[in-house]
Amino acid sequence: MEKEQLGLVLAELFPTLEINTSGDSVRFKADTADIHKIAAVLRDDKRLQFDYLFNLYGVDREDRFSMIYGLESTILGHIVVIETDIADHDNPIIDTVSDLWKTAQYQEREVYDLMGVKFTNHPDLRRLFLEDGWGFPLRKDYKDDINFIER
Amino acid sequence: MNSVGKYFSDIFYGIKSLWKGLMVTGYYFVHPGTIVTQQYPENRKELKMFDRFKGEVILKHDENNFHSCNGCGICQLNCPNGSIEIISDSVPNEDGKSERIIDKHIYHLSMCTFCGLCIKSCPNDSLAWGQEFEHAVFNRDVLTKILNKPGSRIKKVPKEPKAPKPVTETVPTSNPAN
Amino acid sequence: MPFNIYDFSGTTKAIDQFLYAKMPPTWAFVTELAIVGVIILLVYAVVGLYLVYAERKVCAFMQNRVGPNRVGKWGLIQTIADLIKLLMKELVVIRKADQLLFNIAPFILIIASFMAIAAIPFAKGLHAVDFNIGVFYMMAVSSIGVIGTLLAGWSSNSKYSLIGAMRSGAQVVSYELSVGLSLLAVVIFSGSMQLSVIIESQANGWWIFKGHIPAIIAFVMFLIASTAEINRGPFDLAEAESELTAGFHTEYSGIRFAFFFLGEYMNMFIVASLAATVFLGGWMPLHIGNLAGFNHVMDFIPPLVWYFGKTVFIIYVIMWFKWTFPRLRIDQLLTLEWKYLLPINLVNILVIAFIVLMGWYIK
Amino acid sequence: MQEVELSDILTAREDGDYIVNIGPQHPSTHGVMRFVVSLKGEMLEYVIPHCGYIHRGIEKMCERMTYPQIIHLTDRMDYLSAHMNNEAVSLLVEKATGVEVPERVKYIRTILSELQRIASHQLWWAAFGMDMGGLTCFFYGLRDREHILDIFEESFGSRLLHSYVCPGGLMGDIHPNFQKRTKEFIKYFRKKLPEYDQLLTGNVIFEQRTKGMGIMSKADAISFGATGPVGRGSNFACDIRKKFPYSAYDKVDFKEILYTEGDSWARYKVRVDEMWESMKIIEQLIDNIPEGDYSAKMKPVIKLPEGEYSQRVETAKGDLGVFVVSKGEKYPYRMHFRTPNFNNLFVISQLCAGNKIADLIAISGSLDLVIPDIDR
Repeated sequence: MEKEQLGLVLAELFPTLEINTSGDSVRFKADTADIHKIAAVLRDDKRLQFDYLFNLYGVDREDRFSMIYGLESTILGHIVVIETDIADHDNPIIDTVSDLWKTAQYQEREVYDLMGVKFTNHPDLRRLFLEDGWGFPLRKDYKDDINFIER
Repeated sequence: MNSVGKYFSDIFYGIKSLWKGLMVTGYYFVHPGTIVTQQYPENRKELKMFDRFKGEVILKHDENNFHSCNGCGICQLNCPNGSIEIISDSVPNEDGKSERIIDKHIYHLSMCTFCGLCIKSCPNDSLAWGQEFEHAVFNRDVLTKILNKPGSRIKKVPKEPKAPKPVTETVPTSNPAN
Repeated sequence: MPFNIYDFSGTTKAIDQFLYAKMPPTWAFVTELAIVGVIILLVYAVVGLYLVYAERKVCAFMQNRVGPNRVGKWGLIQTIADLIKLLMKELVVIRKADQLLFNIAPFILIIASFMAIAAIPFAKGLHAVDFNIGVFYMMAVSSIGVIGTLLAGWSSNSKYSLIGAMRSGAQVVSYELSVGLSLLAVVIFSGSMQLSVIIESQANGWWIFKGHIPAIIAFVMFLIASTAEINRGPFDLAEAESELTAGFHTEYSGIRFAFFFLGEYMNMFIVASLAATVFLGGWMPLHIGNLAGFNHVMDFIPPLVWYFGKTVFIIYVIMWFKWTFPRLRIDQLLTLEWKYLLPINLVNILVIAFIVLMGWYIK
Repeated sequence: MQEVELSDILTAREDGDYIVNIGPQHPSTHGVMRFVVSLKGEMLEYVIPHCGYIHRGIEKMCERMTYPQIIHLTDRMDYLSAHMNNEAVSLLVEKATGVEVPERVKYIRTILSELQRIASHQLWWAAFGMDMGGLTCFFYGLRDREHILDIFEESFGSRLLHSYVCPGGLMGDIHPNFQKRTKEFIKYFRKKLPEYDQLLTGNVIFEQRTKGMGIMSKADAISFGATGPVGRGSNFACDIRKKFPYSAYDKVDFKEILYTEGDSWARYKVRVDEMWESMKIIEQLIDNIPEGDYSAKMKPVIKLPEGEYSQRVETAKGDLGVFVVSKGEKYPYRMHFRTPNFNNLFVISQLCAGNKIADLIAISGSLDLVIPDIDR
């Protein structure tokens, strides 16, 4: 589906959201609380069929966290990027989407491991790479006096 | 009947496929000319690395022990893992002005990842790749090298010494490997 | 002392008489045992070491490599250097291992192969013992080795070792059947289990040629089954270095490991000599029916050369298998035995019995 | 198969389950990867991958590096697809700064990517054969890969970690011998590739060990995000070269190899067929490399305008995504790599369920895992 057409469909489904079709892919910003609901609609709607979560990552914006989801439909061949802001920087919590896409389970574990974002309803939220008790290295305020060399 | 046929055709097909594999290894067994092993320490004399082989970073010196490094420090800035340290000095030149010259161009081979950014970014084209590849040593300190040879001096370009050019402004005309 | 390269029975008899003339009978007997033991030990060591060398060279050539070539000319004493290295290595003591069994296991393996080598006829009149149930003896003795493997895996208190040992147990027990049945084919043809009689019966042609297609089938079956019985690739599930790191001998080091290693190669040698003896006529030269001239030329080649030539050929074939094929999985291994080798062998035995009954084979 | 917690493993051990750690030091994990495996005899109860043994924090390091410097880190993720990793970052920087690279660069990048793909698949074939127990395969694979590494070494000095593709183009021009040597290699490898088939593909033991083993459905492949040959073995058309062509892929004619079986055999066949396809792509381009500069003019200090950028390329292992959040500085504010192996790895728990321990080795071999790419 073309970008503009996809934008129209999305606008119809989510009238409250602002759909941006100007970049290389369609993007919109969603509320943290709605993310699972929106994701479920995106996956199951016949016109959208976003069955492939190609990417999921978090950004520490110092006052808040952003979670960015990249979705692709392998059937219809279109892409959408969803961004959501988690306002609470001290204790970031968001709903999991791992029940919709299995790959999300591991990508969310990675985000939890490196960034400290907690996912509610995640079946197995453990650290993936680092030991328990390690900090969250991708946070901007992460300090490691021993292994970190500042230049 | 069908399954009996399949039983025997399986055996036949299996033996045939195994025989094909045996022929490949058997062919190489009786053709010692196909051996590709290099006899390394023995062939040291004939062993020549490719011209562009990235063995280590060297500072080019000519036969009169001149190099072209003016100690601008751009290679140090561009190095992603701090394997280059420049210690520069200033001495008065013939006009009486103080001029920066290089005191020590320190290169930590043990930290180098051979990305080539120092060589690419050098404005005076004074760094190059050396072909030396036998870097194994017993003491790590040996891998910290001072690239400017003792007593070497910067080669004076007769006309106006150009200010160091920005990092990757120009595309280097010569290839980075020599 | 009479010495004849074509017949060692005179030589051995002369030594025997000499000893009995000089000593009381008990001492003479003990001396004979000692002499035979030392000779076999020497043969064992030399053959074992050079089989390792041969294996490394063969696989190197198949893999476009040169193989060992640094120690000695063409690396000929490489394996001796390796042996010295292994002798000097520490014997790691595994905590919580069953020390007694852990230490015994390599010896069981090596003794089994040592006993088997005693019955091998190297040349006419050159074998330590000539049982009238030689084939049976060889099979019985060589299957003692699996006890060593099982003990090694069980006693080293390692999970990889235990899996390897259990695999090896299942494998050897199943393939023992096929080895026995394929040997039985020739036993039926020759009508004897005595190895010297089996060899003598091949004076006018080897059983693989005289026994028509069933003998060839039995020979191929024997090759496959015995490769499996000695745990060599592609049936090296007990070691399976890509799955179980080293299988049953993961925890062994130094000379104990060397024992396993040597034992494996000697088993290969024993199996190859058994195949050569039973199917390819042992030390018997290649004879074709009544072609007197041709047979005479063949007779000129000493029996030791014939014997070692045939054995080396079969060893090469076994190595060729190992370095070509991927490893089987345990269920494939058992399928191969119980669904293919065993039924074919049984039918083969029936066919051979029928042929022998009707006298259709070349006598 | 449900995911099992670490605490469950500990209690399970008391229940008498036979827990075996395969790795982190194991010949068949191809790196420091650890599978916690529970066995019932030879049968696998469950497999839990544990990663992180070579986590180096590349994403964090990128936040302190300029874009040209980041290139050399990407080499060290999937070291068998070093060119494609470099290319991903370079393409992203070029896209963000609006630089148009010369045609010559596009052609060379495509040829290099395909050579690298062949080299990666050769090493995979070699290692897969070795996992299966056929040690000779290992040497044949490496022998043929050596020719590609020689081509690389002659042109840009290094054999494994090239850092050759850089934002704006290439670090230097290709060697004059490059075309000749590449053509020689193609001629050579067209003769050698059938040997691979004779040694493994047709082999009855190999066929039985791979056919029907570790079947992954297309829906699972998509849901797990398993891309590259792993996904294509399950009929998941995930080739970025076809979907979003970059460099010179829009100018060449090639097939996307798809198999429907989804088992180890299909994944194996996809890779072998991809080697043939890659050779075809190289043959189409090698004689037509246009003359021109090997690099576009880049600013001395590359700064990406504020915004978020993404670029996906097809490496030898699958869909590599590079995602950058830039605040207009010379360093990225946040850099994320969506690596193919990370997503391909976690399929293994599901694929191995109910198979034997030897199948774990075969299946993880057929996934072609490169561990540094998982851990980053």
